[in-house]
Amino acid sequence: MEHLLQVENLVIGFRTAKGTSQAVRDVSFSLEEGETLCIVGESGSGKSITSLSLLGLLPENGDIAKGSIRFKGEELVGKKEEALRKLRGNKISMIFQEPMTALNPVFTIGYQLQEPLIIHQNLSKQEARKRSMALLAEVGIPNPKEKLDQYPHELSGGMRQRVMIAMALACEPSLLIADEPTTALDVTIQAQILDLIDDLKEQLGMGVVFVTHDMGVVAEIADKVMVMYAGEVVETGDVKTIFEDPQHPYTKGLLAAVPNVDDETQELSIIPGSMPSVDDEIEGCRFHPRCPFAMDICKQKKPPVMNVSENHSSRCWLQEVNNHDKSTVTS
Amino acid sequence: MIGLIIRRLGQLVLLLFGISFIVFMSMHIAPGDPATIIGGPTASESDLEAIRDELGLNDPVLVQYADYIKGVVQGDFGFSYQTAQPVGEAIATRLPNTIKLATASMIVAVIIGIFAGMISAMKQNSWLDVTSTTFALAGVSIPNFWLGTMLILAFSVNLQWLPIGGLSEPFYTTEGFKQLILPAITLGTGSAALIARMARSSMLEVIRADYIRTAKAKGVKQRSIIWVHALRNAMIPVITVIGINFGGLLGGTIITEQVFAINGVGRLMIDAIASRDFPMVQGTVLLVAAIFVIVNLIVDIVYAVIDPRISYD
Amino acid sequence: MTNQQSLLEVEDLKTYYPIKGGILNRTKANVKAVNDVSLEVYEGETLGIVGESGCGKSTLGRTLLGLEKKTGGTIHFRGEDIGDLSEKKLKKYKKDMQMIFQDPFASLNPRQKIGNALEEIFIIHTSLSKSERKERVRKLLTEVGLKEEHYDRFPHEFSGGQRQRIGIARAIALNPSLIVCDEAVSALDVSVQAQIITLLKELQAKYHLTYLFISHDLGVVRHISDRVLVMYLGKTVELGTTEQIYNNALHPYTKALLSSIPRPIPGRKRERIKLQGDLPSASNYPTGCPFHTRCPIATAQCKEVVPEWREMEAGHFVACHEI
Amino acid sequence: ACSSGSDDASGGESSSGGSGDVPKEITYGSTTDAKGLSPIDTNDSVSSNVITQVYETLFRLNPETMEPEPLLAESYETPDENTWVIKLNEGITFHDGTPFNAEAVKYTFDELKDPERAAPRASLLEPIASIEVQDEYTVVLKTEQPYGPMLAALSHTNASIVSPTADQEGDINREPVGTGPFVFEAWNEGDSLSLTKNEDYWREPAQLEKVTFKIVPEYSTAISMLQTGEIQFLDAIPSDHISRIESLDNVEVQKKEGTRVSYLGFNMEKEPYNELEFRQAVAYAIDQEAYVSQLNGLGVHNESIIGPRVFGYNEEANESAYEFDLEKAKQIIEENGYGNETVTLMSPNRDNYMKMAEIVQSQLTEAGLKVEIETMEWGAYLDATRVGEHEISFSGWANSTADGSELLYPNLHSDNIDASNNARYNNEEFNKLVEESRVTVDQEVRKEKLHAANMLAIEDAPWIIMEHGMVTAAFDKSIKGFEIDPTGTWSLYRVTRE
Amino acid sequence: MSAEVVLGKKAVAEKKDGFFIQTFKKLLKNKLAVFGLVIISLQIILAIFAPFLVSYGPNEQNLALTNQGVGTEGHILGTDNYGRDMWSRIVYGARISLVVGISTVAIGLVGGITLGLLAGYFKKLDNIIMRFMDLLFAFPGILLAMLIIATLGTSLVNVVIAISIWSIPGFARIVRGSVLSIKKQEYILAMRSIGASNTRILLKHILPNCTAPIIVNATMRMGTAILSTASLSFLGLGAQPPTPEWGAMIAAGQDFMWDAPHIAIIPGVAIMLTIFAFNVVGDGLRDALDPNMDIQA
Ligand SMILES: Nc1ncnc2c1ncn2[C@@H]1O[C@H](COP(=O)(O)OP(=O)(O)OP(=O)(O)O)[C@@H](O)[C@H]1O
Ligand SMILES: Nc1ncnc2c1ncn2[C@@H]1O[C@H](COP(=O)(O)OP(=O)(O)OP(=O)(O)O)[C@@H](O)[C@H]1O
Ligand SMILES: [Mg+2]
Ligand SMILES: [Mg+2]
Repeated sequence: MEHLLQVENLVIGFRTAKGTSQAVRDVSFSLEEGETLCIVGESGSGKSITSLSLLGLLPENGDIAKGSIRFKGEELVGKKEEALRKLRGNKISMIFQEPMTALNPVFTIGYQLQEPLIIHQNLSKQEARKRSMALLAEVGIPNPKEKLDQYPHELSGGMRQRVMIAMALACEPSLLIADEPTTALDVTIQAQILDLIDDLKEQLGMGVVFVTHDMGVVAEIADKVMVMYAGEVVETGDVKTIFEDPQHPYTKGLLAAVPNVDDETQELSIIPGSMPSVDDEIEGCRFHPRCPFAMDICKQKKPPVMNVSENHSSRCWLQEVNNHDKSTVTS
Repeated sequence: MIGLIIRRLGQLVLLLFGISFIVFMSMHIAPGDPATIIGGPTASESDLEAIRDELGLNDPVLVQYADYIKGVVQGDFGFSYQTAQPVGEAIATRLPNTIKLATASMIVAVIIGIFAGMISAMKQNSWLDVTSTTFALAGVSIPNFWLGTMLILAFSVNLQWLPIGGLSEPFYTTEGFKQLILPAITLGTGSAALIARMARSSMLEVIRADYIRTAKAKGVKQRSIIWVHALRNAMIPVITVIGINFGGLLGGTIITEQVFAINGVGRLMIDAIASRDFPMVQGTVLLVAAIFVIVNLIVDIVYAVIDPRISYD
Repeated sequence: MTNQQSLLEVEDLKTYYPIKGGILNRTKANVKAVNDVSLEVYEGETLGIVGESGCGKSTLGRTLLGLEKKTGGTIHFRGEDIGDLSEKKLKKYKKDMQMIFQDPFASLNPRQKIGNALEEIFIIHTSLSKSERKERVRKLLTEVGLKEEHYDRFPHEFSGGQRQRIGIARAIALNPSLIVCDEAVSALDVSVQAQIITLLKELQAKYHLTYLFISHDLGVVRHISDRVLVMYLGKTVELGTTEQIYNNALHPYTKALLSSIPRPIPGRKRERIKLQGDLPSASNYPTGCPFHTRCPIATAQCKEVVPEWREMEAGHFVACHEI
Repeated sequence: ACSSGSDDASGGESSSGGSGDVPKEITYGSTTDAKGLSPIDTNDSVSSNVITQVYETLFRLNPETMEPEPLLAESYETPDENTWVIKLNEGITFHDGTPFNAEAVKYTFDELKDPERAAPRASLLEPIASIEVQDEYTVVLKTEQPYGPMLAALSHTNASIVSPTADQEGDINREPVGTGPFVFEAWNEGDSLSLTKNEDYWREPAQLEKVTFKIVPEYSTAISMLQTGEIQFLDAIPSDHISRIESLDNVEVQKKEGTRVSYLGFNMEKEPYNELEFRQAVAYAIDQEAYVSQLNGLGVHNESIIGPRVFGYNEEANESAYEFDLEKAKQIIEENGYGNETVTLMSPNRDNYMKMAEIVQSQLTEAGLKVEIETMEWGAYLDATRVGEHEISFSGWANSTADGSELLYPNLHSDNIDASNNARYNNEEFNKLVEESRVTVDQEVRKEKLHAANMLAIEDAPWIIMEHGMVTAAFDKSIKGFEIDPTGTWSLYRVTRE
Repeated sequence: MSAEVVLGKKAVAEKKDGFFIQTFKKLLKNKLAVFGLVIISLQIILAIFAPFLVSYGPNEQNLALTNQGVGTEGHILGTDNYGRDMWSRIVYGARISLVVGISTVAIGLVGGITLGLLAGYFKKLDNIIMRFMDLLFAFPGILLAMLIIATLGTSLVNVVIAISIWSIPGFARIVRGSVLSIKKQEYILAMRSIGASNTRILLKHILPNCTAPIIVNATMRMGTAILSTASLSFLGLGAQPPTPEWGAMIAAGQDFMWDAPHIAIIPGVAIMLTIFAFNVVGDGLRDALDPNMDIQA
């Protein structure tokens, strides 16, 4: 079966003043049409870099060192810039975190909205303008006609993010990548935006890769979840499994550390320490210095990705123990 | 915008007032009596006294200043001590040359500067960047008068391609255009270099901005990313540099006019300072300051045109 | 929460920022960042302040500490009017009121070693000798879970959580009674955020501290606060115990806010109260109830009349016509 | 309204031209602009250069002999020592049609002397008590005392005769009206000035149709323009540029001994400069020859104050000057302890003065003095030396009348302390000799008196002569018939282009 | 007990360097900047050891051996129009040019920093100070220098004063700009919240954090200052002869462009190299101080 998106063993390296560092280590995942994959993890875990690599938009000093990214079966790694450019904003679109800075301050909303239409669909200026007006209306912006001639700074954060979304959806892409699109917004506005993305996904049947560190958001929109820690995927599974039956100690810790609005008596649990930086080389499992269950093997050998069940995997030695237990029980 | 213009023009008046006062006082404190210069070595003390009387130099300085300001308010900038020509008229005949020179060099500076800076930024750390940086730095390091003389020797004397002196012909004629080339390059080089450096660093900053990534994500072509999305943003700090630099450029006209025998305000000004021609010094300094302020006002307006976030109301 | 002793009493507090413009650069209008706020803070409690970006939470905090000039109203600290004290007299109270900032990196001078930064507090407020000061700093560092050898390090050598610990050390250095935590954990990753919240709670218990806990994260606020104040566009809209606010919110804005929080429970169908539109900007302040432009139950009256600040039940205040 | 550079450029390339189709025009490059164009109201050499082409004087100095000979005057006689009866040429008109006559002469001279007008060269005619019109073409000048340099004074450019009508009705400082071979056309201040041929000249009209004065502040730029043919003529060549000019194929250089003298002057009112021994030490320490050798042939080594081309010169003066003798200088300096104090050499920052200052500083240092240089802008320098702020200064005197009295009286006579006697030299005996040279009409007697005064001053050494100048001009080879005279003035009347 | 875990040994060892050493290390990665540093160091060596490096005094004339070209025996760089040894003059000139550069920048800095700090920090002073700076700014530099020198007289000291005054507004603007942005930083608010006085905040917290733009600008200004002395000398307002100041040397050599071009070209090259050096070092510093540039190309 051909996946909408299939990423295999992706390794991304950065050239820095201190040498090369690996920001993303051996990441694999896949996504189907109409499905939402949430990538979660703390700051610096490699979420953005992973998502940027899908479009070939890594910073100048970053490179895909290994691995493959296939979009509808077509290999994107190593593809010519010009070929990638034709995909961008057309078949694959992206929304960024900061609606303040992601729009060019010196061009009107209209100009920026029309750009992908003119580039990819060869629309004339008038057609593009008409279409962008419709797009603005679609994302729930009142007075779209007037807004077209305004500049980004004249719009509120929520409006700007809607413009970004309209822009990303202009050419009705099959894959939408959203990198923390609501982090900078207030909760009431965030709720509106999340609803909007969800509605549009349904309408267009897109696959969505959604990057966030907010477990609440994940629970709300995800079909599948991928948890990242220090450049690695530590656990993947569908949303229910991850929330109800997390396997990796990190995932568990993360969930327990989120203060719950509805639970007055909750005791926050603590993951001691903080995340290592990308270029810290750690023997064995990258999480072991902070892991309450760390065993000897964790300090020496890097755990492989282990399947917990179909569509649920965890990169943890505990899994071996569990599996072993399970197998002994069943057999 | 109109508010800005009115406010700035109001400030200009105050500024000119301040400048005129400083200049007036410093010229009077400065050693060198205009009368001795007019009278020359042979004049007797009574000759000098007659000259001073005629020029009103025997009044108390503040009275002289008040008289001067009274005149200025009525549009009378006084008469040259040296040639008795009305200052306004003397400046008016020279101003076009200076404006021609300053404008042409600014154009040279802006075109070369932005182009070199952009190329440097786009090919950061390549040989193109190093070469262009080196040239830019050489540009700021060469004394104007030296460059001017060298250009004359090379292009006028040896190659005989371009004429040397003056800006007598209108700039739109071939001859007038040719006359402008060398002085404009001489004067523009320093500013070109500064603009190039500013353009480079501002461009480097801009191409790392989020909105450039957004443009890429939309599939915009590399060329339009640079010349459309990045350039306009990168121009914003460059424009300030242009404005500030204009002062230096005006100062540079003094030397360039000297080297290229251009009859401009700069030369009028040094001659006036040298001969303690007070009214002429006042007039030229005020004019230059006014031009500087007005150019900066224009810069601010252009600023607002380029950057919609800026509004002056 | 009986026999509560009032630490801070605020009445009709106003803080406006001028918007300048026009030909003469005169003040054209005011941003009413804090507009007629009255409240009481009790000793030893944690008062959470929530509300959306720009609603004036930080301004309120800063005004209480005297870091921002108030435009009107009164502030009493332990019964004494401190609102109009001169810079000099205020110094005495400044010792008693401290602040922890949102961005742990931005709130540290990048060119100053941590030890020196902490020592500076004692230089300003005490006449301790150098070695005594050093001793105090060492103790502080251990107190907030850092090590003595961190003394000679620069801020960039610390992780975000560690930096926030330094910020806390600075705040507790002079044994204050009140600490304003302005988004003190918002910039931290959840795992670290939990560490800091736990630390704050420990310190509160140990030193009987009073916190004004400013945050837009309602989960965190619920977790740490005794009482919660909800603000909207510079106005207080609702105040009550955590219990009252989270389980029995009265104001439509509070309700909407609470319903908008994504819950980490997959598959739960949300009954979200949808608000229309965005926050109006503070400079074109709406007449009447500031919330009426987005309020699902607004009436004609709301457009005209500013609702009163009423106590609905013991300790539960709200400003709304429709309740 | 001025000549375009390109026309001249094509015309100026004499190397390429064999056609003989050279325009009858000439462009002169001047480093500064004229201050004005009226002989009564100006006093600078650039103005003089224009005035000489447009106006004429009653007498003029013969460029060869430097003897005055009649120009607008036809003849003169001196019935007594205090009366000069001057007969004028008839039938001459000013460019504006006003007839040239005794009235015009009287008008001009009265204006020049009028304190109201404050003419800068009023001193030229100061000894004249009255100017009378005897008849249409005869003027009588009366003096109270005999005035020896009268004819030299009347030959001075600033004694040129102006059209009374033009002066009364217009501004001859901007639009000059004289009787000369060229008529003023236009003045584009700071840029250029043009004259055209006077078709109705009283003698044979000039050959040139048009003369342009172009202002080129940088001399090296001017040379480049001479080389490319944008200008055809330059004068007062700085010594540092002469070799470049001489290397140009299309240019001819004219050099002549001139009347200009450059000197080192002491402030005779300050210690230790008022001590003869100090001055002698300096005189011995300076090697003028070494200095002059740096001028590339553009200076004459002669240590007489009155130069060889000036009336009153006698070879003996040069020979009697203190000769370069480093040992003697060192000895005097050592004996008197002059080396302990710092001596400041004040120099204007132009012409050759800086060069003098630098070389003299080095030579005096060699002799054991501590020496500093203070260069000044011209205006500040004039002020400082006039009031005697200086210790030692470098200066020069152009002597446009080529008469020794016109050198010694203003510069070294005690009457002129606080004015032009910057050395503040005050010597009774010297004063007397100079006065006698002025009030004697007999030229031979005058010569003797001047020589005696000269010898006295050389001995006393208020001045130490650095050089006597050369007058120079460089012009395109197509220019013929050009003659510069020792005072540095030149007339384009007889110049042609071929 | 908790956070230390992750900061492995390696990380600690690496981050030991202080801010300046780190910056310097980054600077050393920039080839052009290293070239500039080498030139500046050489210049400093020349300046310090001048007497040991020459066989003639800088003002020692030899009128019999003038205008000798480069490579003449005994005079590597030839002689000038007074027969003075060019090498000696260049070496001694390094002293003067360095002192001129450093002292003008120093004076300009002191003035500019003071005014900039005050203007940026105290709203009330801002307008007054900055309008005054505008006034200075509106004078073209050369003109301002000419006026000052006309008033004070021609001397190297006055040239230094003139150029210093002229560089004050530039520094003031830069400092004010940084102060305005630093003032908004939270750590300043934090200082205020612990009751620190304005003086303490200005001098201990704001000033040290404006150093980056100040250093960058100062290095570049150094070049401009040396160049300005050259221009002033050209207009006859520079150093007094026979001072071997480079600017004065080119200006004087200008007259010999035809006969002995080396007299003007050698000091010209010296000036160019110096300005070039200061500028590339300034550029390099700017990059080294810019956190965005932490990556290698
Ligand atoms: N241009 C770059 N050069 C070097 N390292 C980089 C660069 N960009 C990112 N990194 C490093 O890669 C790692 C992953 O970064 P990434 O932006 O993907 O994190 P993230 O999970 O998106 O975090 P956040 O939640 O803060 O957005 C980080 O440790 C970061 O330091
Ligand atoms: N220094 C200032 N000058 C002018 N306006 C200001 C200033 N500081 C804050 N404001 C305005 O006052 C209002 C309240 O700001 P404040 O920072 O108190 O909000 P907040 O609730 O803390 O928001 P956030 O959650 O974004 O921190 C906002 O509209 C803001 O734009
Ligand atoms: Mg990210
Ligand atoms: Mg806030």
